[in-house]
Amino acid sequence: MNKVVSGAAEAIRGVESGMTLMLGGFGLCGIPENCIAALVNANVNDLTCISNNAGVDDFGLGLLLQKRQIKKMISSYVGENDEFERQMLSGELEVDLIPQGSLAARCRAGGSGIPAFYTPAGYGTEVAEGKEVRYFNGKPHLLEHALTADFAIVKAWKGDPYGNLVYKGTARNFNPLMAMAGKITIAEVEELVAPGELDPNTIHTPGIFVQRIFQGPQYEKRIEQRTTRQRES
Amino acid sequence: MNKVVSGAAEAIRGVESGMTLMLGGFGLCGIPENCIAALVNANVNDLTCISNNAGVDDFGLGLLLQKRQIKKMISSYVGENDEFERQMLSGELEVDLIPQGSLAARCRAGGSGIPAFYTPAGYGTEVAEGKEVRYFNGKPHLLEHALTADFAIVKAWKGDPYGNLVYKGTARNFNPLMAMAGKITIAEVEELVAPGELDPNTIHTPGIFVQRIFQGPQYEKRIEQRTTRQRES
Amino acid sequence: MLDKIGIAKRIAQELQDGWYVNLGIGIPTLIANYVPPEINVEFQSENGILGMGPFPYAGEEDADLINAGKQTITSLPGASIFDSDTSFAMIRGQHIQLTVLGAMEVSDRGDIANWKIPGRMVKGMGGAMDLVASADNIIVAMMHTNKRGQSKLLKQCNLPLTGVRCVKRVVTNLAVLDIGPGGFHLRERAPGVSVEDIQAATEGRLIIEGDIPEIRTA
Amino acid sequence: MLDKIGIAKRIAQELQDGWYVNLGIGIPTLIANYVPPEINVEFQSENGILGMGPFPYAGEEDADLINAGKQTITSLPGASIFDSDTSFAMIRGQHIQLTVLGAMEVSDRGDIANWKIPGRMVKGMGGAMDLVASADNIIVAMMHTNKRGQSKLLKQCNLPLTGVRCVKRVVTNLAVLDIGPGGFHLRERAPGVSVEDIQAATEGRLIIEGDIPEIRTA
Repeated sequence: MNKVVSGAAEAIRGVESGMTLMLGGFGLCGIPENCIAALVNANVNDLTCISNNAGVDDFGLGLLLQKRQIKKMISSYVGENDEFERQMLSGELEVDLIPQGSLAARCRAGGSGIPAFYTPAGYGTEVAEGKEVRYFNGKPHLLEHALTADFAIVKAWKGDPYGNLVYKGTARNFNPLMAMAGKITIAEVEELVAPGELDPNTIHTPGIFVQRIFQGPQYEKRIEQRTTRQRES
Repeated sequence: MNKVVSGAAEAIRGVESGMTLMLGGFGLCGIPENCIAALVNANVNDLTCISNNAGVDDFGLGLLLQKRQIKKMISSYVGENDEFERQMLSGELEVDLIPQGSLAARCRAGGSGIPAFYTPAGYGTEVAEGKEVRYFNGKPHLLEHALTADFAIVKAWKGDPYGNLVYKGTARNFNPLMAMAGKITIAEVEELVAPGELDPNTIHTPGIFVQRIFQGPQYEKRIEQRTTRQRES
Repeated sequence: MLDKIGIAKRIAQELQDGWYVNLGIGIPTLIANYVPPEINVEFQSENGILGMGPFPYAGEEDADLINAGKQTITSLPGASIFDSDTSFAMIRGQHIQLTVLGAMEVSDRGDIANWKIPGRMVKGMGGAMDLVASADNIIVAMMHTNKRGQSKLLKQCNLPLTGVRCVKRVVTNLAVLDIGPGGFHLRERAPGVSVEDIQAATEGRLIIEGDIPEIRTA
Repeated sequence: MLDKIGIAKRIAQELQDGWYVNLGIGIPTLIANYVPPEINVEFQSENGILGMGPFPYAGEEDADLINAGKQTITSLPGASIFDSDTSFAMIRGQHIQLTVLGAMEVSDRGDIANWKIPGRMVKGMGGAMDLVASADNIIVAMMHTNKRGQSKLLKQCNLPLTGVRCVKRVVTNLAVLDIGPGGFHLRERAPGVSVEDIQAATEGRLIIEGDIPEIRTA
């Protein structure tokens, strides 16, 4: 099993205009920076992007928005991005907002062969429009369907040629769920290690879910809200 | 957060006759040996036990079967146990057999606030009797409901006073899923370590799912099928 | 009248030893600073961490360790990290004992609106709909009235809902109110605030029974 | 006629480089011994491991490392361990390229029965129902007839079903057959076995088109 590709450009081969992509990350934390850069350079547009957030104006998915490569965003929260707002208000960009927990569960379901499930989130709100309501234990729930993608693009801390992945800190977030739900899943990692170097007990994403992997040459890892405290002297 | 109790006897306090228990393990691998021993010594019966298997005659859940403490087993596979067979054929023991993947998913759903989901497993078989059938992408699926338990009893390799757990090898199996689904979850561990000793990145079961924890004084870890190969000389 | 810190301090009194708590952005975040010293609670952030600690010292920020507000944080001993689906499994599965969030409107039957203002940029609900649909124990922390002086405690929410019949308690700059049969049950009033002041600032049905003690936050 | 090892060797020829494979108990287990040396495949065991290696040397058994047959195993470099739900996520989510399992009966439309004999002790379906309901590519490895000489390739299964319309190919001691429009399509015959022998041992609809080559397992 050797799933290693030369870099982001080779990794995204086959991504075509009109396709649906999943991209891991929460805010700018744990986003696949190198693949996003490669997509910006690739001649693809009309993309549907499933991602919890939409980046900021000049980083993350904001870069694809700037180049008008995204037709539709499926997200839970899309603040922090002026260009996004402009495109949405002008009608250039479709936006489907989904409760964060439902988004996560729908990605995992998509990778798990579970076509649909019931959740209480969103009952009695706009989110419920057109959705089946069903009571369990006297409580109303909505039927939510699985999400899948032509390509899932995730970012991990360490990976091996088998595609096994380990994430670091809260950069894990949606990455392991989306890794399960891609017809083709691309993983970019900070460090590509030899087979056997990762302890089988501590692997977060088993390699079976990953088709292509590479070590990103560098990571900016931009911080959105740098908050600190004073050292007591 | 200090969830440490003195031992198995204190851990199972509150388990009453007629209750539903989940017990982790696959075969005899990863079973909560010390809690099972404590249940054998406790005056509780008419238990409904949700466990992938039912142990062997003289180990694991077989010990509870010997003492007729179990009214009903919910499992996917119950071979390897003569007393089980005798009680089942005589009608003393109710048995509900569930496809293994559905059992796992139903436990996880129970702990996740997902009351029901659709799965293809079992369509067109006895398992489908009385269940809603629904087509997704042209393929038939069954509606399966979440499982929960009054007590979930799991076994981990290491744990800390917060209830954080790490499993070893295939002794993981159903343990993390059941840990999520207990109204009260008891974890017995081979090694109880100080808070902060477990790397937050490598914890399999976050402590929030665990209410009581203790270090088992010893583990027999019986092997069901000891298979080996010859050393080439 | 309470300020935001006063509201946070009052809600901090609700905390019980051993609780897992999810704090929303804004006033709720402040509550972490006022946990009574004799109890232990753990804070969950829905982006995937339990056991959040204070902000890091300058120079020690880790881009891979943030909270749901995208702020750099630290973790405490006993912390654990998990994916977003496991995080919402904790939330939907009612493993969290207390959820505190802000709101734009709350109705007297416990509906809450806090994610969308028609005609304005919609940022999304994030995890709010999952939280309010699932949590057993939801406290709303907010100002009693909006910037135009209009009540935020209403007969019916005007804004698009985040969840229905879910809020259990509201703590504002003026009062502590429980949502129960018949509407908002006034429990406590802020120092220097009269029952009449609260009545005047509350559009929803307000139930006043017996003496209404003053909030103590000392 | 093939023996069990011959059946395993023939199925091993189906393996392709990079495939993830789930092998059932019995004949399927033997397939792992005959993987062509030029390809890499990884074996999944539904109790929670990918990258299963051979049995351990005596004295090196680890009670915490077993396969779905509860046998002690080893893991190979690149292995990963996961819980039972993630394991079946792989199976239901069709991340496994080949599933091989034994059967008591197979029907000519692809139904399979392999878990229950009425009147006998029922041990349970384990993971078999999840596997057959989900896998794209299911091969059944079995003897063509049962111990009483009765065909196991039937018009209709008599035993309680494990799954419907799911088996793609059957490899027996007598033949290789694909399940397609109209029934069992005979593809190959075992050495020394005639098409007539196969016809006689097959109760289900058998379709014979063109020359039927002999199975090669060398």
